[in-house]
Amino acid sequence: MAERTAVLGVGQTKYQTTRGDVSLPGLVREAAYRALEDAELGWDDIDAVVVGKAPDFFEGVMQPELFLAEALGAVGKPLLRVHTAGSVGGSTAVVAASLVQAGIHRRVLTLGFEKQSESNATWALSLPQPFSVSINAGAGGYFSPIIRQYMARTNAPELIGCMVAFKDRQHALRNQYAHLQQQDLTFDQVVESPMLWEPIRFSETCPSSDGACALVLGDEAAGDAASKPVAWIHGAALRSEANNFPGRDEVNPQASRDCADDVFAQAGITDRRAEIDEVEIYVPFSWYEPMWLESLGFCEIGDGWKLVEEGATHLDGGDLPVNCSGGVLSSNPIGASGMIRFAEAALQVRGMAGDHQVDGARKAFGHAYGGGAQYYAMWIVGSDKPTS
Amino acid sequence: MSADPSIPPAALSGEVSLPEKLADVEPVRSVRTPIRLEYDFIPGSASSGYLNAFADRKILGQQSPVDGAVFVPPRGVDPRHGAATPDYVELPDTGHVGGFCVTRLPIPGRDDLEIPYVSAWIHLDGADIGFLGLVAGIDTSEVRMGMRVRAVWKPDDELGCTAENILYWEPTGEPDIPVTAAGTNAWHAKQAAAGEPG
Amino acid sequence: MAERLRADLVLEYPFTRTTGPVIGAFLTGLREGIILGIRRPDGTVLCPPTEYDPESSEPLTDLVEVGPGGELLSWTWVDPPRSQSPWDQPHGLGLIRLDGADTPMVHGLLVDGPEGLSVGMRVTARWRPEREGHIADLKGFVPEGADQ
Amino acid sequence: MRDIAVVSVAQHQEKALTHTTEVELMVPIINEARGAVGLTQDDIGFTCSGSSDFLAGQAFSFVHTLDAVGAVPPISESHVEMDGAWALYEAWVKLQIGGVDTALVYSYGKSSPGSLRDVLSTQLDPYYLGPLWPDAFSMAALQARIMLESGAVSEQRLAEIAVRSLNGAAGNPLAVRSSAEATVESVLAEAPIADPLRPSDCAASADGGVAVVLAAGDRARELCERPAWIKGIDHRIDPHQPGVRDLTRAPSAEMAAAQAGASADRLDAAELAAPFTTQEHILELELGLGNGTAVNTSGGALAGHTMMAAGLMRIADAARQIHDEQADRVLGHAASGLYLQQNLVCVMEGE
Repeated sequence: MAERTAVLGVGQTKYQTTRGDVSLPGLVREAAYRALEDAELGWDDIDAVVVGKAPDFFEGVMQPELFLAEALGAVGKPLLRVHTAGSVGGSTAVVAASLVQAGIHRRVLTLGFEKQSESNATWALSLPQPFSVSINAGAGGYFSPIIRQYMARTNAPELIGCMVAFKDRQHALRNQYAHLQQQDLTFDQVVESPMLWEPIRFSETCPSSDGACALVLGDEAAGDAASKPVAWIHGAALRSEANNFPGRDEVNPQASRDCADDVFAQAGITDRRAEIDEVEIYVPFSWYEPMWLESLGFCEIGDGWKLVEEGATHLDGGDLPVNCSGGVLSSNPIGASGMIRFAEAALQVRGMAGDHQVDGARKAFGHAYGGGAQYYAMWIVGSDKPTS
Repeated sequence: MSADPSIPPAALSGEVSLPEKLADVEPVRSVRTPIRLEYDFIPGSASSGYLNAFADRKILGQQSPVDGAVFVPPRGVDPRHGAATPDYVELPDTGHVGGFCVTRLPIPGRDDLEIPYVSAWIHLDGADIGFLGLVAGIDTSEVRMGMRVRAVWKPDDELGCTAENILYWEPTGEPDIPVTAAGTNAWHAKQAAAGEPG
Repeated sequence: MAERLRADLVLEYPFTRTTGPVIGAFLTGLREGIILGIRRPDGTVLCPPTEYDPESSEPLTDLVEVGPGGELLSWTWVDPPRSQSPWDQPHGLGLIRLDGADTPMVHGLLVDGPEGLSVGMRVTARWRPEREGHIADLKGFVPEGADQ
Repeated sequence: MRDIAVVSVAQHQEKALTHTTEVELMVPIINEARGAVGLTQDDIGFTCSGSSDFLAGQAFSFVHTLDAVGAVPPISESHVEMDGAWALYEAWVKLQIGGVDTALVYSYGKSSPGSLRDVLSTQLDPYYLGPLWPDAFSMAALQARIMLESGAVSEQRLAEIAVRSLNGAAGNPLAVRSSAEATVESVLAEAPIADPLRPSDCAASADGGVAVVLAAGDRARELCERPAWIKGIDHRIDPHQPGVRDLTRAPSAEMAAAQAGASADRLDAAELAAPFTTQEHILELELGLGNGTAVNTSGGALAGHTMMAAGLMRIADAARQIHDEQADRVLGHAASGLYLQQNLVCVMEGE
């Protein structure tokens, strides 16, 4: 029987292209202190630290958590470093939660970060490989064929991706932490932005951001003792599958479906669309919103784009608001991006999401994926303590 | 309410105090710390066999010991089972286009590519997974899933132990294979044809 | 037997790191020819300075000048020099506790051979003439009184 | 706490894997570890691995190695950018929560394609230390001199540790440096490689991989004649900046050992992942290893240091001594970072 676990505090940095005012330690400490302040705790209250980030080549430091030990109050404590590709921020939160769920620690600080401005993500992701043909144009080149397949399968209208991108940029205007703050952006500008990887337009891609996100997790007693609302974890799961094998469904990978089934079962949720009040899914390219909505079982296969088209995923008036924070499309410090999804889900059910709060949100879904859409981390958080 | 990002956490609000000598000089805000690491790249056993064959204009795959599925390029393992794949099979240099991408961005180190270009998953005849290749010799708007293609090789005297021997893939002009049997659908179509569950 | 294949793989990138106020101040000091430490609440001084206390993790802000002389606490001899290092000649590497600091820093020792080094000896900073705000603005340390 | 045991181990190590990728290396090792207890991946409840992109010279290198596991259908899985000993810790935590009874843990490293002592410079603070590119041997030498000058250790003692490794490794086919004939005199006669360290003071770099199967409670008893029960496991970290450390100590090792209950009873054997004789000496003191404990009968990490796997290999070596009834209570240790910055201790017992 797992120990009930709660999110006691959330801390984020402002996401932007270059956080020129801080060092790497300064960046992570800003998020960590905000999370501690939110949880009304100090370093001494933390039993263990779990750090996640994407490839070390992004900052050119091998295992940077080692040199960050003092900065993160980890001296004399257990420190773990997770790396599961783009899903890492979510996986890190799941691993941190497991330390509490297993009854090993009472309070854990977990943090994801990336300071992409120190390097160049395209360089780090396309390191030269002798003997092979270099035609890898980054993540967009990889995901574009999959999006094309989705469009072919569902006959989705061509501008669905633009609708998602426009919606998330509108949402971002209500989140002061979001990187992209495009006050004057129009839908037509999204549609007219240059095609980079057909059918992906520039406006349908995520920015490259510096930033960090931290969570303080606590056991049931810590959750009960908190003076502010906490977010109780109702389910958490990880799944991985191989990258390239005969018959792999890249549009709707089985690992995604399995992970979702696991986490919804843990949370005792049967009607996913009706019972979840806010969804934070990892959407680095706009078309992944309808694709994930289907894969995650928020609608029937083939209907994801209809939710977008009818406005169901919009914060204003939608019954299933998606990425009210602006999502990955508006802020993308890769190693933190997954944790931001998990953190935003927690803020929603704590009623602390500010201008992008979904009224009365009681249950929210956090999601991250990585690699060739092969690594998944998901959690469900609720305002109320889970009964089982 | 989440904290205002423009206000630092209380603990970090203190200003740094500097010795007098530095009061009026322009502060350093960034530092360049280049990294250069040299590695001896070794392609491994399965890849070595594959790359060596390339010098003879041959494309080798490896066969799963479990169900005979053919992997190209071979990596020494059937990733579905974690099973070693010691047996090579020779594959033709013809196949079809699975998923593809029309890219309008330059790639670092590939100034030779004219934009836009098409990178596609090439599914060789007889192979059960695809690999990325360049499709050319056709207008980018004409490329489609299921289109039949063949390799265009470098001249014989320029061949080496490298996948770069294949310059690009061009249409054969044969009829397309149905989309339902193309790309990652090919495996299921093949299983269905063999009367086995996909 | 198939040909054994190999190739050179070089990973190279000019990382540019933003420094924040404390590391930035230290590097500014180096550019201006002075070395800074940072004072902890107990009055002891860390050099090189970190933004945070290594034990409590609480912020530190009080930068003070230290050195340029100090005591060599430990040394080794590096021959040949490492290819990416700022030194192109065999040199010492040392832990140097600068006057006014309570913790030692790692840096190069500019002597002709290991026989010129001993634990407890006094050393002093040597600067590069062209400085940009980098740890290697400090060329290294030489025995005090050495006329280099 | 649930009772969890190491029920199977498999490993391979050699000086340089010149014809094998990481995935090709791991396929037989993982299959051996699972197969020895009659399991396939379908029987595994959780999988966790440890590795480093920097060693591989490739971002997301662990994604490729997942193919060695056979992650179809999908698996519950995670990865740490750490030595595999910490992957074992994560798997142990997962098993503690319940719901799954078995776990596969693996890790691997190939240092031979690069210069490990220089690659490790990128592990240092990137503002003050990294740009000076002080190599790993030189950094260790600074510690060694402080230990020698302060009387924390003698050259004689360091040579004894080196000889213990060289002689022990003579009986270990996976060791990459061994000598049945080595003596204190022969080691002391070596010219320094990084004064005052001699070649035999520095671990011999190796390539390799290791896989371990964990099982809980009765499942462990079904799978293994004599499971190596994990009686305590803990890990801690010290500061990174060398100036703020007492370089003759590793407090995090002492804390981890205390938390893992290492001193609760006599230890028959201990396997330590120290990359230098100086650090092996520190560990013996911090872990409180006494005369009755056989230290590094395999030769330890000194006889073959596979970066990112050395710690999990030590745990595997220690567990095997329980499986083979050579010992009743053993300790496996893992370390990471400069000057034993981070330490993990795993205490195991037979029934």
